[in-house]
Amino acid sequence: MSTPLFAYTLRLADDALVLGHRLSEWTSRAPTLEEEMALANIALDLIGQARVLYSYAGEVEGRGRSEDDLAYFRDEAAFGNLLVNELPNGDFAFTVVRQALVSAFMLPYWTALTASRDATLAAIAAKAEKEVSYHLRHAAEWLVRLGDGTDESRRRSIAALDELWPWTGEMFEMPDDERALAEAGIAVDRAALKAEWSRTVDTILEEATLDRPRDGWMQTGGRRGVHTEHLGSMLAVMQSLARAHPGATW
Amino acid sequence: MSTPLFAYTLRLADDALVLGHRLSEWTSRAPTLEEEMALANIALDLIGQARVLYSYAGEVEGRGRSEDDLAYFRDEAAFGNLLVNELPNGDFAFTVVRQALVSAFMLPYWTALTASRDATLAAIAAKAEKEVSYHLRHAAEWLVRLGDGTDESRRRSIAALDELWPWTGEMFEMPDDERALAEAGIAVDRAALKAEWSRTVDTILEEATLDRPRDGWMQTGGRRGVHTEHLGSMLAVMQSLARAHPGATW
Amino acid sequence: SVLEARFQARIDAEEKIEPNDWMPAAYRRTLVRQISQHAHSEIIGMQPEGNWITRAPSLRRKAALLAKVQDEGGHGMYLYAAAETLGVSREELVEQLVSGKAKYSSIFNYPTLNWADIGAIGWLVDGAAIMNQIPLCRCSYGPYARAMIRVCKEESFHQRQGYELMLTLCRGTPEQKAMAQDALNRWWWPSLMMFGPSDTESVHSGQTMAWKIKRFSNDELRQKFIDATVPQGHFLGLTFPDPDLAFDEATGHWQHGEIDWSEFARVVAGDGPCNRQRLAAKRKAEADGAWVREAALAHADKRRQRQAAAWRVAAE
Amino acid sequence: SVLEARFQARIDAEEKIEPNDWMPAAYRRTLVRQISQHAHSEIIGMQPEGNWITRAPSLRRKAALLAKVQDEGGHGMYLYAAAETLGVSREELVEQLVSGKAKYSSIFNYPTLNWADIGAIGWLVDGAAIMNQIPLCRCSYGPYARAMIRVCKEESFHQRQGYELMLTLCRGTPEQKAMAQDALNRWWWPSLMMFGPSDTESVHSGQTMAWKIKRFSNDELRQKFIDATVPQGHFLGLTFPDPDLAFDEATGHWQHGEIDWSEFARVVAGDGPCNRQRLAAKRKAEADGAWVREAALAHADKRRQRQAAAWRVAAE
Repeated sequence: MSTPLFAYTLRLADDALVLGHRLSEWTSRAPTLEEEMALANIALDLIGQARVLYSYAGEVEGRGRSEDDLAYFRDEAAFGNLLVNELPNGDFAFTVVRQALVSAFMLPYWTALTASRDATLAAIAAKAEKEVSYHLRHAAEWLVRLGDGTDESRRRSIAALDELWPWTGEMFEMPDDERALAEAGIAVDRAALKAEWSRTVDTILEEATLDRPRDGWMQTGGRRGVHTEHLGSMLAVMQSLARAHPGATW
Repeated sequence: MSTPLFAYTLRLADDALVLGHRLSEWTSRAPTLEEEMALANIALDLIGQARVLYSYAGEVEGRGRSEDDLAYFRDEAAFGNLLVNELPNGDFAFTVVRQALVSAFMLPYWTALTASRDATLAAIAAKAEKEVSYHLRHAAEWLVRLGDGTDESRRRSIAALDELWPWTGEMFEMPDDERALAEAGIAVDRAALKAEWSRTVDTILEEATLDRPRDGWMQTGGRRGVHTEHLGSMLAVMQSLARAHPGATW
Repeated sequence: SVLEARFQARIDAEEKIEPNDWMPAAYRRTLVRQISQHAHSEIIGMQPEGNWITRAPSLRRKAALLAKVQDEGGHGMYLYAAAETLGVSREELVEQLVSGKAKYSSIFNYPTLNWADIGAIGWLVDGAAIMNQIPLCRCSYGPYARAMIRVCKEESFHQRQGYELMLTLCRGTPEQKAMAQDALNRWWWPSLMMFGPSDTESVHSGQTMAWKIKRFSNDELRQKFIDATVPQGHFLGLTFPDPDLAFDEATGHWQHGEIDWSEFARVVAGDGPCNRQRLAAKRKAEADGAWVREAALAHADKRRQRQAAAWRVAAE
Repeated sequence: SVLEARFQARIDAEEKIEPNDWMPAAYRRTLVRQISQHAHSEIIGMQPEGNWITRAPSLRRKAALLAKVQDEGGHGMYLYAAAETLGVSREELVEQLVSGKAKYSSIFNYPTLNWADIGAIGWLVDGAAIMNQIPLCRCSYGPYARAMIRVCKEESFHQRQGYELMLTLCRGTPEQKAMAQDALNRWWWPSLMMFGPSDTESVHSGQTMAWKIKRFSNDELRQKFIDATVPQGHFLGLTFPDPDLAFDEATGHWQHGEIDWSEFARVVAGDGPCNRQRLAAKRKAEADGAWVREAALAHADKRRQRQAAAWRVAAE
């Protein structure tokens, strides 16, 4: 029933849905058939995570909102996802670099959350942990191929890394209402995962023969509902049909 | 009050809105600042035409629907616009060629409609005629520049012309409910404008040193609400905000 | 020839032909054409359905649609692999698709215009595909038959899912039911065309029947499909866009009106609503992905060289 | 120097300086920088507003927004033309923008996130711009002053239109009013920053005041803006995101809380929410349009050559 738990669960769900939706946009556009399948797999995992998280959020809220009410009938400003997840896909290098950077954070995150005192979140985390461990491996393998591939793939990887880096800082921010949850053993301290994330990223970049960008100013806002201009356009499309028929069952 | 008149006016309005919307998508993307202004001008003319036509359609229907009800709260299948108007903008050559081909038809169309027995339509036509005469001149000038410009602009113009040609036949189709209106002196016989359109297009293409594509099978469906996959995505975005707040005043 | 006679005898005995077995060149050619055409259809078929993934109206449907489209990619993979056992590479086959030389099922040259089209494709298009494909599970060429067993299992799941989607719409709001009717109106005739020309017109049938690649005629399969589908449509409360559709008590079959074969021929020849769009999208995906495929090759190459160098060092 | 003294005397006498008049190099440089920065702001400013043209919730608003963005393009044109009178070409100026060398108003590095942002930009951003620009209508450089007269007239129309949009939302549904409040929350502080650093920090002010390019200090203009805007916001029923905002009976001015100048400096330096996005979009438009501009030049050239040839023939 607690509002922080609702808000927290919703943020986890938004993270998963928004990135899953972006990946689903690759459908019939991927560079190989095998990668078509892999991207769909990752997207399906994320949409699946979003579904159980939204359902649980609706339960926690106790006002009878379903997973679809939460996904389709909230406005942009009510979404609490990371900004990095909502950025348009860009080229394949951008998609791969983002997936690697985000998965390198989500893997230890879910691992830590398996120890949550909230049994539902712990169970969701246990399943997600396995899934994200594949996402990370897959993205890392590609990043190594692209970084240590041709001149063009290297150039594109560097550009993507440079473009994405300022969006990574937000992953480690703790929204105020999450601190108490973390102290109560329900949520996870995001900032505490920075070192592990850094090591993982460094390892991948080293194998990919790519330099780690320097930390500079970091973008922020998603957790407070202050997004990029991209989320609005994405939700306009995503929610269009559901909103055109309020109350309908699909 | 007549349903054919309603349907007819609505089709004219849909033609104008859909093409106007496409042109408005060029905002801050045009190749020069001057062209930015020109494309916005044409878009504004078309959106203006759509507004008076929707208002009049609402009046004719007599059920109290406003211009915005008709523009924002009808589904794709209720739109009766020409398919050519809904195709994505493509590159600047595609936009220019489409504007030239469509304007070359709309100019004699509006001219003929100024003689409509329906005084409102005649008045709308008189204003639109002046506007479209500028649209045609502007697009024709560009097409000449592109056709007789560089190798690249020529190649792109030929590709656009080839791509667009199968969508031109629909302009001359007379929906069944329009025949009676035309015979009553209210609407215009579209097929009768083919010769003039052909001459105009030939003149422009000659000056642009471009060959006229051969007539082949022609796409059709827009008048019956059977569109391309592009209209749905366009309307999803266009109608998103209005539909998210049904009943609101803006 | 003796080889040919022995080959035909094996076919007649319902033995499976395997990749390393001797086979007539025409048999091989026919199979390559049919299997690759089938693979291409799965790949191009991802586009019309993919068109609605970003707009699916519930998360459950979004996931199901994405999974379905992914299955189609998987079918494409098995089928390309089956074709490769006949000595062509996937690259060659994709090149034939992209260049427009190879065909794919003409049904995918029609657009998906409303959400019910996703249901209609599952119900009708996958339904028709299954009718065509179930006999292929017993096809004389082993790898193709085995691929089809896997494909058919998934397709029949898709078909049920599509029908369930239609049912939900037909029991929903009037607008939803109207979508379902609109979708049926647009997909019915093209679905019937999926079985190919009428038996009186069909070119390849005789030999492929003898080779047991094909086991039923186009018209037989079409009739099976109609007989299975019409009652389903009536159960949905929908009307088929065929005023001549009538149940023939004598034969126990549904009779249908005349199919517009000129439309079929035209769309096959390239003049359908979406032919250019589908091919252009595929070409763009191939072109946009070229640098990625090159990078993967280049990296694999570097890796091999580094490994070889390491071995040399170790050997010294 | 004598020239300089004569120049300053003309300025002091409120005479206008015209393109062919002598002027100090620093005066020219300052003007080029200021006018082009202003022109670039108009051009980049088209992006955040353009973001909502395709989603405007009524046709009237769609047309108004498109017309407004078009006006901004027009302002960009007048201003580039005014800068060109000082001996730089538009191409050079655009190149400076695209390369990141030239600045534009930092306010456009904030995103437009809901429809009320379109109202807030008109009300606050154009409102602040007008405060800055009205004195520029009397600027010592003639072409700039005349351009600003035209710009100001249109801007004040935009400002009224923006306020009216906010008013409609504030009188609308609770969701609409929440949009308006959200927009005010996000745009208020950046609008105050538009007047530039506090007078105690401002670098260029002294000389530009003497040259009558600038006539009021940053803080004076900011105070004018606040005094005009706060009552308007209260009339809308909105709350300003500044707990220290208070009316000072003694001075008759609204006192505001401290402005976060570190944010201002950071965004000016390139680290705002949309700096990269805005520049990337502009670069893409320039790159995508290059072939069009080349074609136009090539065609004009061909035309000239044909005409010249025709004249030669006529002359023979």
